[in-house]
Amino acid sequence: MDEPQNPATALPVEMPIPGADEIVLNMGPQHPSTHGVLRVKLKLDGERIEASECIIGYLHRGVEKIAEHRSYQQFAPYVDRMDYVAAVSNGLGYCEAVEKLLGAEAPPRAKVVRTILTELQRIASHLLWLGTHALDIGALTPVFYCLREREEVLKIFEKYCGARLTTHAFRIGGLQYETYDGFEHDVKRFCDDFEKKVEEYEQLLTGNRIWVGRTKGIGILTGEQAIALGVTGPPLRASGVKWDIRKAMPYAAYDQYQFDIPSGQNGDTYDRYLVRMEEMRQSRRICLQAIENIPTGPIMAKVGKVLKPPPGEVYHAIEAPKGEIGYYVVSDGTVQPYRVRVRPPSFINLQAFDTMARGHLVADVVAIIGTLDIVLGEVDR
Amino acid sequence: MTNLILFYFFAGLAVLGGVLVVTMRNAVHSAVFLITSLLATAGLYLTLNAEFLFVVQIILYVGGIMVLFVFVIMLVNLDVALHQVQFNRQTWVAGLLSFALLAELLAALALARSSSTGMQLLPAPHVPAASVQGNTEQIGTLLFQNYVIPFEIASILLLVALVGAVVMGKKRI
Amino acid sequence: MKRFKAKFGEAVREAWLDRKQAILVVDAAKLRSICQFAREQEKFDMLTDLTAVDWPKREKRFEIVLNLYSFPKNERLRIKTHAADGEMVPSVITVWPAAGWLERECFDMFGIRFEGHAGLKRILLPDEWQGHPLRKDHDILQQDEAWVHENLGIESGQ
Amino acid sequence: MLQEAYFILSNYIWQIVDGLVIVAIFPLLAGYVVLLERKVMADMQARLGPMRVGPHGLLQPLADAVKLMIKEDIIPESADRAIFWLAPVLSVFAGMLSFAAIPVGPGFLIADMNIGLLFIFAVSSMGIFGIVLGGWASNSHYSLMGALRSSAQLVSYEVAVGMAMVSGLLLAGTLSMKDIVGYQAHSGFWLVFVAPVGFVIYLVGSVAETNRAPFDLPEAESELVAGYMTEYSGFRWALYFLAEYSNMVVVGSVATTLFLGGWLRPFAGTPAFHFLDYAPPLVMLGVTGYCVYRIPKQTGWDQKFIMAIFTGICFVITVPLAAALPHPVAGWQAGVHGAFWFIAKVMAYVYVFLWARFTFPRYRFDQLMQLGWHYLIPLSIVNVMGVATAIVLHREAGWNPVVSIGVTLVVTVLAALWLVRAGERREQATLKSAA
Repeated sequence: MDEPQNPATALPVEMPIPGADEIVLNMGPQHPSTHGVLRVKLKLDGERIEASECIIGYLHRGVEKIAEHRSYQQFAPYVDRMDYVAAVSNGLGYCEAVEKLLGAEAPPRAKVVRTILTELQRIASHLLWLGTHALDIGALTPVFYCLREREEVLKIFEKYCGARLTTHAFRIGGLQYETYDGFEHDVKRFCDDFEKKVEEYEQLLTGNRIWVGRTKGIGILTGEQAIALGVTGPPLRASGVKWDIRKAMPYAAYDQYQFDIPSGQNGDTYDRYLVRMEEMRQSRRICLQAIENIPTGPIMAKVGKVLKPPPGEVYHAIEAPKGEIGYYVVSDGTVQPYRVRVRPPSFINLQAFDTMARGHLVADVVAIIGTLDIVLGEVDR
Repeated sequence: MTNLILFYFFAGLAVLGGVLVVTMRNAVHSAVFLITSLLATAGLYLTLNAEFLFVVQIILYVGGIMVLFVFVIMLVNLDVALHQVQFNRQTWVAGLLSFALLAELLAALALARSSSTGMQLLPAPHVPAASVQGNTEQIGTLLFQNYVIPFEIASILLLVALVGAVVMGKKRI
Repeated sequence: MKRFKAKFGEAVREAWLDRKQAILVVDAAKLRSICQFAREQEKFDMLTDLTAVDWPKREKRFEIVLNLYSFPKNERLRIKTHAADGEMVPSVITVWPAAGWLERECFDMFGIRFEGHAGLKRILLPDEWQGHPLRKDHDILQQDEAWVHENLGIESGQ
Repeated sequence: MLQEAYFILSNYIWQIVDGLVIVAIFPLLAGYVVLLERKVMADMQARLGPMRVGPHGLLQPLADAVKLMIKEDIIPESADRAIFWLAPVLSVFAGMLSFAAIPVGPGFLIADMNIGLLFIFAVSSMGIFGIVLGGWASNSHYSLMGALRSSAQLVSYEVAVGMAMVSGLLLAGTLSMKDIVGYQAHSGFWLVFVAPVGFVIYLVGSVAETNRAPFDLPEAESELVAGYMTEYSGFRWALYFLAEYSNMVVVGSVATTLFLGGWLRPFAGTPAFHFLDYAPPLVMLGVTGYCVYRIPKQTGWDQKFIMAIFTGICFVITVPLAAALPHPVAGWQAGVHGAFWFIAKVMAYVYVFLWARFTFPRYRFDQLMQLGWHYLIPLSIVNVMGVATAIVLHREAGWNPVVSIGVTLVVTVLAALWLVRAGERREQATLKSAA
């Protein structure tokens, strides 16, 4: 593989006193389109970006430190608060990592329900991304349509476990709750409606000349660059690398279902948009297949009330909506994990920002931040 | 009477604006007073019933040229200008020149006063002010029929200057 | 794994499988060349994660953990190395640019210095912050009170 | 001296009263345009919009106004105080002054200038200074960039807008707003049917001139926070807002006068359509009836009371419209009906603005400039030449007017298509070189 053009892209940029036609612009931490408290320092020549530096950490809460002072079960709700728009996916990753550490496995029924909920979460997360991304680029209307459908997903979560956002839906070893009456019906109705809704979003944006003009050729990331920078999830797939952990290293019940991995060619913002739109369709497809046939049986494996995994370590990763979320858990044989390391997809994807933004205009910064789909809760942990 | 008051008002405003343009330290403030001065001049045109000139003065000078002026001034680093010496020390030369200008103006005025004798440096307009209606058309006729060749030559000259400025100003393509 | 052993001999201290995961423990001095080998010959083209674990009782307290992934082989590999407090670890940023922020985070949380990383400064905590919170001897309630007092104007963040 | 003053007063008393009325009423009207915008936006986005203050949010503009007035007045420490103060005033001044020349109805106009259209054009071009100076005086990077964008954008689009207006003016042969409408009444055709390309250019250019989406780059909230308004708050901010909405109404009025027949009823010259004269009172009566129908549905006596007041207002408007019916083409009756049609057309024009805002994403700055310089300005020049040719063909060579207009229109459209093709080719080339 080629050496990436600029191996030091992720390094902080030296920002000397600006010259006559250069200014240093501070975007954030309070800025309408940095999606939270991200601060981006831009060195500009007119409106063209010469260099950029992301300054993060405003939301740092020390999740990894907290993990060392909680028992395995007690820590599970904390992971929901990292990527708070995709809490279910975070929880799935953590539960499966600890299960792997214990040598246990969730029963088939739990696995299928987990798959359904995780895919619904992926749709919800992508919807929120689409809405805010469109809003950043100046389309005011899609965000309301997206939130309308996201509401349906959150309603299903609320009916299932009582919480909408930070759900803590799964337990180590399986599920806490049996599905409620009408769960299948709700999911099926949502999936049936959702087909038309995606069409609606696409009508608003996909062919729109302004939208295409604003996203095509913006923030290009080649496949080599993406891999070298560790970028995962839709941005990686949009760069032409057809890789998805759900296919490559199946977890939960993904090996039982048919679905495609969408991928792009140019690795620009428009391709990332198309990839995510297609992913929503594929998630719907998985949900429809899964809902047809949920196996009966227990929902919880026998793991005991007090979890004392044997000493050792495990790295387990799943495909979260934003990319690969990995948990590296080290056990020393006690009830508390010795070390929990989260591999946050947003954090590592954000690292590619500088590579993507150079040479573009200030207006493109918001498009690029939007297309990376970062959640600062996860970047800063 | 009304016209007189308006004339002195606008004239005073124009002169005041002009003086402030050169005395202000801040370039943007100078620009604002230049705009004031230009607007006052436009007002003078209005008192002469030259509506078209009034509007063109505003569109071209205020709306067009001054916007570009301000645009450029904003890009320049003002802090440097604020610490520079504003006036140079050639008081003698300046005094001499302004005295010469004053003398010239006075002479012109005096000659104009005595225009009734037949020696006219500045012939007074013979059109009664109130009867000027639709002078837009008059200007159009003058420019595009009587003076069409000078007008076109001036246009081409401006075009050449424009192209030249673009070529010279272009850093990269 | 055997190929690693064959190529680097003594530098690969241990190698074992834990719950189907390949783990290599290598000598810190040879880390960069082993990583280079892993990326170029063994096609582990993505650095998924780089982190550390603190074992205060060991002779070399920090364990630096690199999680690699190979797209062609669809395989994961974990490379570990050890470092004592204050000891320099070679940076792998020239092998995988992705290491840039991850090493900064490691430095921020553990105080591990990476040799060859040009912009090694704190990433999540403020630049002037004292202390490295993920060390085991750093209490969960402990904070840099001087910094909090000076910059936030309050006595304590708790 | 006293006599002179009396002479001025007696001569200009109506203009002064008219001016005062407009200054007093206009901010309220602008507030209701904001309400309209929020309601239209809500309707397009599957939600309700303001519903709390008054029935259906009818008192929302008043509440907003009060809120903005009593907000803390902040001037940033490093701002240029004098200019920071002056800039929003200048913006509003320019917006309001334009109203002097706008003929709302046959009798309803403050000043009938023989350079009316140019006057509006000149005054609104002065409004740029409010934005540029405000952005500079704030002493903030976002404001400055907003101001820079704004001045570049306005200067660029002014050319296209001016050329588009010229295409209408060539036909009407006058600059007086009143006479332009008179020409359309006389010829029996609104100018939009004679110079459609000019109208389209004016529509696009006027959206850009008023800084509305998708050309709202000077205040693009996702990029520049609020552009030139970033540091403004409270009443000063409200002034900017007022200026923006008054500019919207002004460009709507100009378009209505120049291209859409001003105060004329649709098919004003055709006797078969005289029944349309009954439309204004009937429409207003319908609105009144709907309000009556809504009264009992309001919760609480206070809401019912406010709804009733609005019903009353609608009814009060209905009465003169109905009373004017016997002679809707002469005297004050014509004024009332004319005002109805004029306002209806302006609102339709403004609705297009809102529609575009909630449908399109925002242009990027270089794309905006490209649209202006590569497409609109060349097209507007071709259009002016086309219209001039059509006039010559008809008036000098004696061609059939429909044929001469048709021929030049075809040529203009072909030129437009060629421009688009060339633009696409250029885009492909840049994409290729980027990849």
